[in-house]
Order: sequence, then C-alpha cells, then structure tokens
Amino acid sequence: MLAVTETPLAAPAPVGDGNLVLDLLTGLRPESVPLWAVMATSALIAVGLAVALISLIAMFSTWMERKVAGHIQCRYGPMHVGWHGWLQPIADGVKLLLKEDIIPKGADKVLFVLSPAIVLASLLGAMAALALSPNFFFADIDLGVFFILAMTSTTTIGVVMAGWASNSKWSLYGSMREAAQVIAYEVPLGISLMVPLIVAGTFNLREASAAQGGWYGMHWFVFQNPFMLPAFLLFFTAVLAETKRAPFDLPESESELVSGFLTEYSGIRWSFFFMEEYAAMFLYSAVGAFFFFGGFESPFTWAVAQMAPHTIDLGETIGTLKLLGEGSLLHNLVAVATIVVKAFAGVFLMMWVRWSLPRIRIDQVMTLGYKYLTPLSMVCVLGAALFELAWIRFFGGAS
Amino acid sequence: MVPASSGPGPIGGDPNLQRLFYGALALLGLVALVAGGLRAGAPGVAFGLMALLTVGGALACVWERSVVRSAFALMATFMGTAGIFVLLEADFLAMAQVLIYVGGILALLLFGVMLTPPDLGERKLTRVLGGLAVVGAATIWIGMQVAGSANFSGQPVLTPGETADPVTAKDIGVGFLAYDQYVIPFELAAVLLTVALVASVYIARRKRSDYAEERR
Amino acid sequence: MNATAKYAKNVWDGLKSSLVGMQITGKYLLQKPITVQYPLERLPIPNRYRGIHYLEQEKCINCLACARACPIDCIEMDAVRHGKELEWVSFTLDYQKCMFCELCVYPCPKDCIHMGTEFAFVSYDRSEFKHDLLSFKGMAREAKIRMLEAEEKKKRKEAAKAAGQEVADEPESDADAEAES
Amino acid sequence: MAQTAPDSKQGASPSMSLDEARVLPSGEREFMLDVRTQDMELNMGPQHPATHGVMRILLRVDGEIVTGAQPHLGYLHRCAEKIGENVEWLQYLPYTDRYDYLSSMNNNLGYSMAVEALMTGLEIPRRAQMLRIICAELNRIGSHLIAYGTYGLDIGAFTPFFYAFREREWMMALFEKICGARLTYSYIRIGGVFNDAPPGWLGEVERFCDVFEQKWVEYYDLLMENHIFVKRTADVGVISREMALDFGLTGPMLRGSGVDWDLRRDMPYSLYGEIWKDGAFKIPVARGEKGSLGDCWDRTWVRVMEMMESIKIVRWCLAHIEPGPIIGDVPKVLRVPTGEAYVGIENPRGELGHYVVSDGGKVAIRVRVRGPSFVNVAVTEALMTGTLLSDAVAIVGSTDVVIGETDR
Repeated sequence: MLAVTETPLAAPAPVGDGNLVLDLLTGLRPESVPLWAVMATSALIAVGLAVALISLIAMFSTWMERKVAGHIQCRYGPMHVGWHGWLQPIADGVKLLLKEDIIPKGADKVLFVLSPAIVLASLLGAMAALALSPNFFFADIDLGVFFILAMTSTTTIGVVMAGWASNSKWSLYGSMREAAQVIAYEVPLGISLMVPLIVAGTFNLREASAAQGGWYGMHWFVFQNPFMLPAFLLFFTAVLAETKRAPFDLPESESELVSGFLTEYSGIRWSFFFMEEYAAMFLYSAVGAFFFFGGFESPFTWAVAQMAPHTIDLGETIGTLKLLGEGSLLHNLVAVATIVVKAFAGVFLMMWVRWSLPRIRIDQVMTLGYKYLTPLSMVCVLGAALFELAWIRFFGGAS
Repeated sequence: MVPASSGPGPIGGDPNLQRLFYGALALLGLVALVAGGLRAGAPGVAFGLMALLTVGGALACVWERSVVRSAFALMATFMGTAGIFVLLEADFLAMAQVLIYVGGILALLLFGVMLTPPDLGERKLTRVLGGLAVVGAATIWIGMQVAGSANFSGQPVLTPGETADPVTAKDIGVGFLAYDQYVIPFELAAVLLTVALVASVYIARRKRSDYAEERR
Repeated sequence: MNATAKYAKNVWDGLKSSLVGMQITGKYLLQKPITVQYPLERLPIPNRYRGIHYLEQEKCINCLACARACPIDCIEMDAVRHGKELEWVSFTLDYQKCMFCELCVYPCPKDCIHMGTEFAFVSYDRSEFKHDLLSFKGMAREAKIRMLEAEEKKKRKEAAKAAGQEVADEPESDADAEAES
Repeated sequence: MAQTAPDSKQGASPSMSLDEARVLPSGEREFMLDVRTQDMELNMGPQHPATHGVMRILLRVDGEIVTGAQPHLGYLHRCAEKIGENVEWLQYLPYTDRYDYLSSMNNNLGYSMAVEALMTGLEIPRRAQMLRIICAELNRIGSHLIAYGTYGLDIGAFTPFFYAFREREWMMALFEKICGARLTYSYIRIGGVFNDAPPGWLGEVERFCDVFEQKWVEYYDLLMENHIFVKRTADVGVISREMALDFGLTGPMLRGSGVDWDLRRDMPYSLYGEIWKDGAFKIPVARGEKGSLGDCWDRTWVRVMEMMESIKIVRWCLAHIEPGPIIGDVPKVLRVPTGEAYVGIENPRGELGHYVVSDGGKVAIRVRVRGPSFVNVAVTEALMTGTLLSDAVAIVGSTDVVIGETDR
C-alpha cells in the first residue's frame, strides 16, 4: 500500500526509484495496462516475498535457536530430520498445522482468533521498510526506521489482546507485563537510535547504508563516533525487551506464568506468535546492522562495487542488465548476503544472551528502562551531538 | 481484576444484535469501497478502506459492551486515521500516530481498562439516549459544515491569481510546532490531558475509610 | 556508598557479570556435546545394573523366597511338583508394581533370579507389564524323561513287590542307557 | 513477623500498612500506589513449573503483589510411614529411597542407622562406613546440583541447569556402577552396604572430584555472581535468625540464616566426628554477603559452598579407605530387639529424622519420618506475603522442597 502511495501517481517518470522488481515490471508493461496496476502487482509481489521471508527467517531462527541452545548446554539439539536437523522446523510446522485447534471455553473467541493475525500483520507491515539490497526493497520509505518502530509497537496490542482473550489469569499477567514493558522500552529504543540518526542524518535505511561506504566499506557508524558503542549496547538491551527475549521475557516467563500470554494457545496460532518473535528479532538486528554496523557495506561489497561495469543486453523490452560494478546484480547479491549475515549475527547474539542470563523481575525491568536506559541513552545522544559539533567545528566535519 | 466473561451471557451481548450490527458495518464498508473505487480508482479504494477502519472502529467502540473490546476497536480507528494521513502524504504524522496512539496510549488505556469490571447496565436506553442525542446533533452539525465547505468536483479550489501550491496536510503536521497559531491549543490540550489523568487517579484512589471497612 | 557510585556500580556489575556468563556459555558452544544420540548410540551399562529380571528356570525350585522378600508382592509363581521334578505353570512379575530394589535376588538359595541390563519397557497396554519370566511352560524335556523313568521304576518296583521278588536297585548307568535307547 | 492467613471469603487482608512506604532492607523505600484494586486468587499448582512437583500454592494477589499465600500439600501422599509398619525391616528400605528421591543414599543411611541403633552389639565395618559416607556425600552433591540448577530455572536461567545435570549424570553413573540404580539406590543396608565398590571405582570417584572442582568455579561465576541473579535473590525472602529457629528449619535453610548448626559436626554420626576432628571440612554459614542475612541468595550460596565441602569429605574418605568386610553380622531374617530409637542425620535438605519402634518382631510397630522439606516448606507462607509474584517463585525455589518428602 505504501509503495502505491509513496510516489505521486500522476508522475510517470522515475517509477521504481531503482527498485529492481518495479523496473522490470514497468519495462514489461504493455501500453494498455495502467501504471497503478503495475505498482499494485509490485506491491503484491513484495507482500508475498515478505511473507515468505518471515517464514524463512522464523524457520531458520528456530533451528538456530535450538542448535545454539543445545551446543551451549553440551547437547546436540535437533539431529534427525535432515542434516543436523535442519529440516526440523518443517516437521514442526506440519505437526503444528495438524494439531487440534483449541479455543478455551471461556475465551473471547473473536479476539482470540484475531490477536495472532494482528501480531503477524503488524510485523509484515514493518518488514515493508526493510531494504534487502540497494536495489531490492519492498517500499522505499523516507522515514524507514520510524516506520519500523511504529509498526512493531503495534504487536503489543496483539499480545495484550491474546492475553485478555484467553481468559486465563496467567495470560492476563503476561499481557499486562508486555504492555508495561513495551511502553517503558520504546523510549530508550528510540532515543538510543537517535545517536546514529544524528550521524547519518537520515531515517532511510538505504541512505544510512550508503553513508557508511568509505574506508573500503568499513566506514561504519560505530567507528565514527565514540558514543556509538554505548548507544548500541543500550539499543541492544532495549531491543531484547521489545522482542520479549530473555532476560526480558516476562510476558511469557515459563517458570512464573506457566507460558504467559501463550498459555492457552496451541497449534498454528501459537506458532504465529513465535514467527513474529523471530522475525522481529531479525528485523531489529537488521536495523542495528544498518545504523551501527554498516548496513550493506563491507569490504566485499566495496570490492564488487569497484569492478569495471559489465552489462549484457536482454532485448528491447527489459533493457540491459548490469552484471558487475556498482548497482549491478552481483553487487546486490553481495549486499543481500552482507545484511543477512549481519542480521543473523545479531540474532545469534540475542540467543547467546538468552541462554546465558537469568530473567529480570518486573519492577527491575521498569527500573532498568526508566532509570538506567533512558537517561543513559539521553547522555549518549547529547554526547554524540556535541562530538559531531566539535568535529565539524575543529576538523571541518570530514567524518 | 474480573475476567471478561464474569457477566451473565456472552461477552458481546445478544448474538443476533451483534450480527445485525456487524452486518450493517460490513455493508457500509462495501459501500465505502465501491464508492471510493468508482470515484477515484485505486486511491479511492484505499481511502474507502481507511474510512471504513476509522468510522467502523469508532462505531464498534461505542457499540461493544465489553470495555476491553471497545478499547481494541479503538485500534482500528487509530490505524485508519494513520492510513488517511499516509494518503495525504503526511508520513511522519501517520507514523507518529501509530507509534504514540497505538503503541503507547492504547496500550496504557488497555492497562487501565483491563482492571475495570464490566458495567452491566451500560446499554440501557435511558442511559444511552442522552449521549445519542448529543452525538447525533454533533454529527448533523459537522455534516452540514462539511457539506457547505467541501468541494466535490475534484478540482482544486483556487482563487484567481493564486498558484496551485496550497498548504498540504504534510505542512500542517509540521505546522503543529512551527506555526504560532497551533502551539497554544496544543499545549492547552496537553495540560487538559494531564489534569484529566490526575483527576482519574484521584477518583480511583482508595480512601483510608475503605481500608477500615475491609479490615473489619 | 552514595547514589551515583551505586548507580555506576550497578551498570558496571551488570555488564561485567553478563559478559563473564556469556564467556562461560560461549566456551561450551564450541566444545563437543557430551550427550549421545540415544537410539543409535547407547552408553555402556554396568554389570550391576538393576534392569528387567531374568530367571534360570532349570535351577529354580519354587521355594517362594523371592516372592516373600519382595516388599510389594509383585512376584507370583505357580508350579506342580512331580516328585523331584517341577512342572511350571507361571512365574510372573508385575512391572507396574516392581521398584527394582533387587531384594528378590539375594534370598534365592539357588541363585537363579537375576536382574539384567535391559531397561527400555514400552507398551500400549498395561496388561503387558505383567511379565512371565518362564522360558518354557510345563516341564523341561530332560525333566520329563527323568520323571517318566522314575515313575516306571516305581511301577516296576511295585510290580516286583507284588510278585514277591526282592529286586535290587538297577544301577544308574543302565537306566541312562535305556532312556537313550 | 505477624502473618495474616489468607481467607478466601473476606476481602483483602493487606500484609503491610498500605499508606506507609515499605522500607526495604537495603534502605530503599518502596511505595505502593494508592489505587482501588481488587484482590485476585491465583492457583499456583498443582501443575506449575515453579512448584517442583505437585504442590499447590494458593496465592492472593493484588496485581503483581502477593498479599497472601497458602501452600497445600498431599498430592503425592503414598502412606510411606504406614507401609513401614506393615513390611519387614529390610523391605522398608526401598520405600525410604522414595521420599526424598534426590538424596536416596542419605535416606537409606538415616533409616539404617535408626534400625542399627536398636540392634545393640551390631558393629558396622569401617570400610562400610567409608563407603556409606562417600555415597552420602556424593549424593549430597547431586542433590545440591539439582537445587542449584532448578533454582536457576526458576529465576529464568536455563543453562546452569544443564551444566549441573552434566555433573550429576556422572555422579549417577558412579552410583549405577556400585549399586545398579540411578535414582533409587537402596544401597546402604542395615549393618553396612550390600555391595563392595567394583574395581577402579574409587579411582573414578577421585577423578570426579578433580573435574568437579574445576566446574564448580564455573557454577559460581555463571549464576551466583551474576548481577541479575543477585538482584533477583538478594533481600528477597529474608528469614531472620529467630524466625528460622521458630519455624524449626534445618539444613541449608537454617545455615542460610546465619545459624551455625550442622548435625554432622554437632551430633556426629558414623565417621563424621572423626573427619571433623581431622579438620577435613568446614560448615559454610551465610554472612549476608549480597543482601541482608537469610535471603534467597544466602541459602543458595550455602548449598553451592556445601558441594565443595562434600568433595573434601569424599577426598578424606578416599585417602583413608582400606579393604575389609562391608557388612556386619546381620541375620537373614532380621528381628530387631524391643525398643525405640530416633536418629536424625544431616540430609541435603536438613535434618532427616527416623523414629522407629520395635516389639522384637520382624516388623516395626511404628515408623515416623521427620522430613526436612515438610518443615521447610511451611516458611514459604510467611515469606511470600508482600512480595512480588516473581519473588514468590524465587522463594519456593530457595526452600528447595522435594514434594515426595513433604507428602511421603
């Protein structure tokens, strides 16, 4: 939807703003098909891709989580389905699909069914702002990060709804904790993101990534400002709380609330919440990668971009296809690989933390959010801004 | 903390009434979508959808008997409003709307509302009638105002000599802070909200005499 | 400790102890797991393991010592005695009750009931937990032959007695030779 | 600590004065918002991850704050004491395995010693005593490992549990080699032990001690020193010295409150008196290092430190063990002389007392067990009031109850 309304409909000229799918479709368009239909098709393709991406991420992440947990705990983890159990998520998915669909008797049926949908839909919306490579993205939103923050904050409502609709006291506890926790941590999350935003000067993920391309692709924001690393630690902590990961997994703290807001859920509805959790982890890790660790930029991406351009002609309708050089196919592929590796490195870090640390109590979660993270992130923003000012004032702002 | 189902009967009230209401809502939505599509193509459909979310959410909020459901219906209203902001190319406003209203205020609202036991006598005609009269009068007045001033031809209204670059909603979004004319009302609204918050806490406060009774 | 120092110490402690914990778990992440893939690979089970019983039926004399020693009376045995020989009807052990305490093993005068190393015991039906430890029912072939022989000898003895003759006992070796023929 | 028992019919019974701020032991002031709320009854258990079995705790909660708690027992009652009055002396031994199934060796030891106390003239060989102590102390380590690991689970840390189980697995493999069972050993018999150690077993125990000492450091760093863990457990569920004595707490619960009392030293049995005189081990007593004395952290600390002391005892025994007989002169059909005896021993969870009465026959006429968990769990009711729901879980975990023993 956003892709449709983002560019003015009347103006035909630069349609895709460099988006590969949209460019391809526009190139193939016969005269009789209106432009908005092409853009709608492109948007639908993007939605399908986002759904597939979420499923893939969730599948790989569950496998990874079980493997990481297993090996940290001197176990193997899943081993039987496929090589080292890599097909286990599919087996689990089939099992979850075939499970009996249970809705508790006292539950509010409408809300009970609706809440997994809301949770997953809001995350799908957030995925729209994610750019996978410089020329492959769903919707080029100027306020990309802001959009992601806004959409992921909506999942809270879904979780609260799940807890309420289950009509179980444990679920209610889970949803109350979720509401309190997310409200508390959205503030430090946003403020700690301000630090790279000050340096980057843009909300857009692609532009932020492009700003880190110097130094052979290693001119990342973490190296640009001394306040960036503490800001990243604060951001990481806030992300753990936002995605309900241990040590902040209070909404579903197993040992206290049985399963929290998930207590009454089973089967595929239950798995929707987990898909959301893992996709949110990936998404936030990607945001962290874009705004702290160089986004698409790495020495590999830089090397590919430096190659001499090489194009092949694919006929009149499609036009030319760039194989090497900046903005080429190979460049995009390397960029995709870079960002995926970086994002999964973040996911791995979250898992590592989860399997190492105990859970925090709810009042300590509040204390940590309001008394530690928020002021510290404000200090970081102030320091980063002053540092930038001083840099520009005394060194001519060559950063 | 009383669960939703503690009242007599199903949560939503009479199932037939529920069906009637939501059927009418779906019909309204269909009308909105078709009308929008016929009038302005794809953006029209998008607007119809957003209008349905906004208005339907508001209606469901008023209709629903369970307070928590009402609060959840509010989410649709907020999202619809955000969508309309997007259609008006006020992206920042839309996202701020979602972030603050859905992620923040609605969650806080739910926090409070979930602690409230359901009011079983809330849909009595005598109680609803007064509110209905006020709301109806307001609707009629706003409708008349809109009908009098709206431009249905689709063409921009230009006074002779003015160029076609009017103030967009995007500018209004920024203007809340930039233009002097909106700052005072904005701040006043903030003060009013704070006062309301403090007042509600004061009303909900447990008095010492209450303890004394319970301790006995 | 004033408030500021406490605040800083909290931040430092939280960060440091988390990193120490992650260092320990990270160390194990790279090591080889210590568990085994159970159905494919089994850990060795020591000889003294108290698993499912087995019975050396030929030695057993139906003395009920094990059944008496059992704290929960889960052993039941039934045999018919033909002179010195035993005809087995049943020797059941109810594994729904059995708590594998090994108290049944020690009183056995013939050392014929043992506990094996088998432990996996899965069934869809509870009645299957009542195990019959007998490897054969009735009598062993040799025992039967011995019994028939003894009976025949008795008959012959009686017949001889009836005939008024005093016949000396035949030597064992002859009896064996006859049995084999 | 005046307590108001939660009453399901009446309204809230606030445990503390709501219009005053509660002053925490650390000096911070905790305020309660003065908003009208309604109390809710919450059934924690019988099936709940934090109740360590089938215990049910009826909580009365005001939001996250627990205003009343009442543990309900009896879901695992198996009439163990009555069975003891119906089966022969030796036949009761497997039942003792089952009340505190995490420390069966100690239970066996307690019961055997109670019966031996009646059998005058029965001398237990020195090697049997040594083997008994080795097994009991190894089992104490295993039991404390479970306590440590599951407490980590209660607090939300998964991994320490698996590390604890790794070492416990080895310990169980050792027991499997010496007696053939992994959980319900029935190894220590009246008059001695029933099997000598297989060849090489003592060497393996030595290796276990070596490895365990290295791993123990990791346990301590991973959980005990963790800031989150400290914050979750310090100043939570504080049992004062007087309160501990009033509730009759024993074992780590008592020592966690700073009372220096251990039956192994103060009422020595078996060879413990000799080992203590040799200076082989110490009794860890909590000092309130991270918070106030007697909090959950102190109790866990006592357990973790006791593991190391047990290792020292095992090492002493390994150094002094000599070949010899392993069981005294016990008749096959046991007839215990008339009399009554009470023997209390230091179990991992506290004082396990066996009171047996004999009329000279093959069967006891009375067997009574004083289970430490049963006594210790009573204190949760007093501790939980006024804490948060998460603290309630932490408190139940820190009492380290085994439901098999509370119910027997």
